[in-house]
Amino acid sequence: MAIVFERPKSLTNVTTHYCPGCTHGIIHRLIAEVMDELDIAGKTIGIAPVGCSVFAYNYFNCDMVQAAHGRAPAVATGLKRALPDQVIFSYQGDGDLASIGTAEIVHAAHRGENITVIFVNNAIYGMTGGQMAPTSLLEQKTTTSPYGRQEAQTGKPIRMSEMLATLDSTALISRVSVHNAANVLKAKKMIKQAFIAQQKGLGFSMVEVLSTCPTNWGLSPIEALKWLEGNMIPYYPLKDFKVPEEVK
Amino acid sequence: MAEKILMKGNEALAEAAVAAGCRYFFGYPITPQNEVPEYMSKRLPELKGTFVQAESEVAAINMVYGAASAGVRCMTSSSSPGISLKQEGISYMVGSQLPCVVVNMMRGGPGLGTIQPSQGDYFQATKGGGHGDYKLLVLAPSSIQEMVNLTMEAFDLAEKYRNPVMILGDGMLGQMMEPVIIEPKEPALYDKSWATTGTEGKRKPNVVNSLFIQAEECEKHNINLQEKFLQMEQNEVRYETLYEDAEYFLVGYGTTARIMRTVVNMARAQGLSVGLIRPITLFPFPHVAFDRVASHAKGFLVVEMSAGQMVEDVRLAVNGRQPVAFHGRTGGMAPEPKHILAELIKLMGEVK
Amino acid sequence: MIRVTIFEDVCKGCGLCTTACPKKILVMGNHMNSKGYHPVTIIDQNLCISCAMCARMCPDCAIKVEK
Amino acid sequence: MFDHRVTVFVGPYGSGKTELSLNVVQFLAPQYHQIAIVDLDIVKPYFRAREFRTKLIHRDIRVILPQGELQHADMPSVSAEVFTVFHNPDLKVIMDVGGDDAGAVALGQYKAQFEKIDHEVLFVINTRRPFSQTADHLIEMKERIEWRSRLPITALVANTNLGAETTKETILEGYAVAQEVSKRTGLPIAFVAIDRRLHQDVKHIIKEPLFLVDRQMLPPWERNIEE
Repeated sequence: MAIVFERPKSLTNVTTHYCPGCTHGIIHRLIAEVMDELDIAGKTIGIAPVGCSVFAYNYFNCDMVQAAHGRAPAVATGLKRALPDQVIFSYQGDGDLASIGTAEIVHAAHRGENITVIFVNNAIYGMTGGQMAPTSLLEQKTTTSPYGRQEAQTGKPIRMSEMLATLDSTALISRVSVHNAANVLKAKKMIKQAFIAQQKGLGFSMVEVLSTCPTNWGLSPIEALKWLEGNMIPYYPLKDFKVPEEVK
Repeated sequence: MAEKILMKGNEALAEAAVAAGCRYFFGYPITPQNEVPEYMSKRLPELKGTFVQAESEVAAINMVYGAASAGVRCMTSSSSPGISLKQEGISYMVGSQLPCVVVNMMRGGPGLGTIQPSQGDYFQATKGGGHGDYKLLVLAPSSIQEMVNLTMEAFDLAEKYRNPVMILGDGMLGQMMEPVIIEPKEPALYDKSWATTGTEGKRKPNVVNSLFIQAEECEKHNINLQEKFLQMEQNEVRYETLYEDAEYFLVGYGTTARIMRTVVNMARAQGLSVGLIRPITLFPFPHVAFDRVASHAKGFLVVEMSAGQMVEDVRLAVNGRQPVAFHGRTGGMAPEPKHILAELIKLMGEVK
Repeated sequence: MIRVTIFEDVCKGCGLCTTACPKKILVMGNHMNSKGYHPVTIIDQNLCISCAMCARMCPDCAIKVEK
Repeated sequence: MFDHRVTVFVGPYGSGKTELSLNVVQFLAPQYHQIAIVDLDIVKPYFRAREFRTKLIHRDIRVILPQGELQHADMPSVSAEVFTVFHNPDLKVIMDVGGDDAGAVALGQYKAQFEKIDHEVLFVINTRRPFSQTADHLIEMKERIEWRSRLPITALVANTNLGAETTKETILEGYAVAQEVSKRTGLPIAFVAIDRRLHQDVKHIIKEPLFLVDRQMLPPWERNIEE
């Protein structure tokens, strides 16, 4: 018997705190699989954000640094400048990256920092209990948009990948999703290319991963996958905005 | 650079950091400390170090957090409004037990204030500054040579206690020029096994973190931190006393202490029994300096470029044994010797 | 032949794997695991084609696939 | 010395341009009916010529600096009044420019005006300053300043000092480097600036003209003793 699939070594043998069906778990595993395949766990330092994935430092089998809310790209900058030969990635949610940490992400991208950012967009604040995120969709009900998100009050959802792709200094920007197995495979491929881009010194890479939040969306895990596909993807198209030839 | 050269305080401080082995600087421009990042932007590339002009003070301190996680000697500098923005990151660094040096060349406040020198950030520097129960080791030089020496020492102290150390200067110290000697020295070696440099497959992963899920664990962590602060109080108190046998003492730090030396000379020339107590560490505060003169002192006059901040610590140190008077200027104004002398004579009149 | 191993105590019973299985041989069990979830079960190992799609959709690495 | 209508002091940051400008303008004031000092320092926030405004005005020296509150502001503000100095042929002018090429850039806007008037641009050298210790460093800075200011430097000023700790040796050592810069660039040394207290020690050794300086840029505690 040959093993087709088992737990990657770069994940610790710990059950995550994520709710059943939360796709954070899939995204964690994809990063770990890539670390295994590139054999870089020993030279990788990950940065955990504030948000649902704050405990990411318990789940990856590599050195981890926990950062203040939104500041992961600045922390990554300090780490990468001090350890240019190591692999540095930050793992950030939409509140962290697209709200409180917009300055840090935009300027890390604008400096072309040679780091990899995994941006998990599930259109809501999970950790604090389902408040509106800048990426929440119009009419989406959250605990701080109880009547549904209204454009007149809060504008339209922010598309970070599109924004960052306009910066000349970014090397790789892509939006992927994990709502079905085929897309999970595509997401992994892109995460791998982002890490390779960093190893080749090509500069700033970010993979935006559309993800679910069954609990705060008030949906079953399977309904949540369908909601992502039917509502998020039309607004957040899956696209390789920039992928350097060297990593394809 | 072992010969004497004429340097601005800010430049001397930057070169001292380099001489102490600092190769990573992250900052953001703000007057009156711009010479620090400017100097570093010239100097660090010569040494294959890194200078990054961050997008904000918030980002700069978090870059320091990242570099410090890697175990390297790193620093950021700013002036009052910028230091307010760094408080979040400083609190995280204390919580995660990361060493670094933070420089504050104070200017007049509150708000945007003025670009002239001030000492209005004493509370912020010595009582924590950000959220949570913590202290920074705070060093307050009063000459450029002393700023050089204390900056070099600050890097060792930061690593010794795995805690940020603050150099608290002011615009005057940053901008004035004095001849200095800067002798590079090998950094003392402290344990860095906690650093996140990549496991290289040789050890269990390290985690730099200030989050605790259990209140019991967080309290235990706090007890450990308090133990460190207590050790600082036991080991690191520094101060200077002039004329310890005097009856009256001027008390001040930094630029103000410099001005008060002039006043002490003026007063003694008039036959008055006046000395000076100059705290060099603001945390830990040198209570012992006041205990040592308690048996014969008749009064203290605290002078600050603030509305009265360190005076509270002096009152705690004196503990009601003698009267403590205060004279302060704010908003970027410096106290003048003649006014200080007048206040001193007034205090003497009230005591007798 | 055992192609799919489900680590029942790791499973949170979310059911995402059931949507991925082309042979529809994964179903939610009626019993409870040590965490209080109803773990997924496989109804017929012989129908499994070892495509591992189930494992790729599992957020908790609760599935091992062999062939 | 100072026989051009406009004397401009440029040089590395902290080389002593403001101290020299203040001393020179006060030294020349009795000889001129109309004299002005222009504070063009956009670089440093403290110890600028503008802080001596009252004292200078008292000696009938026109002080041209940013207007009103702006003179204390944290911004690179230059006065529109600067243009007027170019159009008054009877006005003797000393210009204090900010340090390095970053400060000299403020001169660039007056290129057309400078071309029409009699002026000298003096490069101030203090070899006891960082990044100024060797002829190589100084020549590189001279070229950068000329490029950014769009004005050729016409002569050197040897101003090596350690503030209150200056000795005869300090002066002579800096003088030697200034001579090397002079030799390599072909620029003459306009004068050697020395602390008045050291005049007797060096006056027989240096062949160039000497200009005696009384330190005025003092921190508050030293200023107050004298006043």
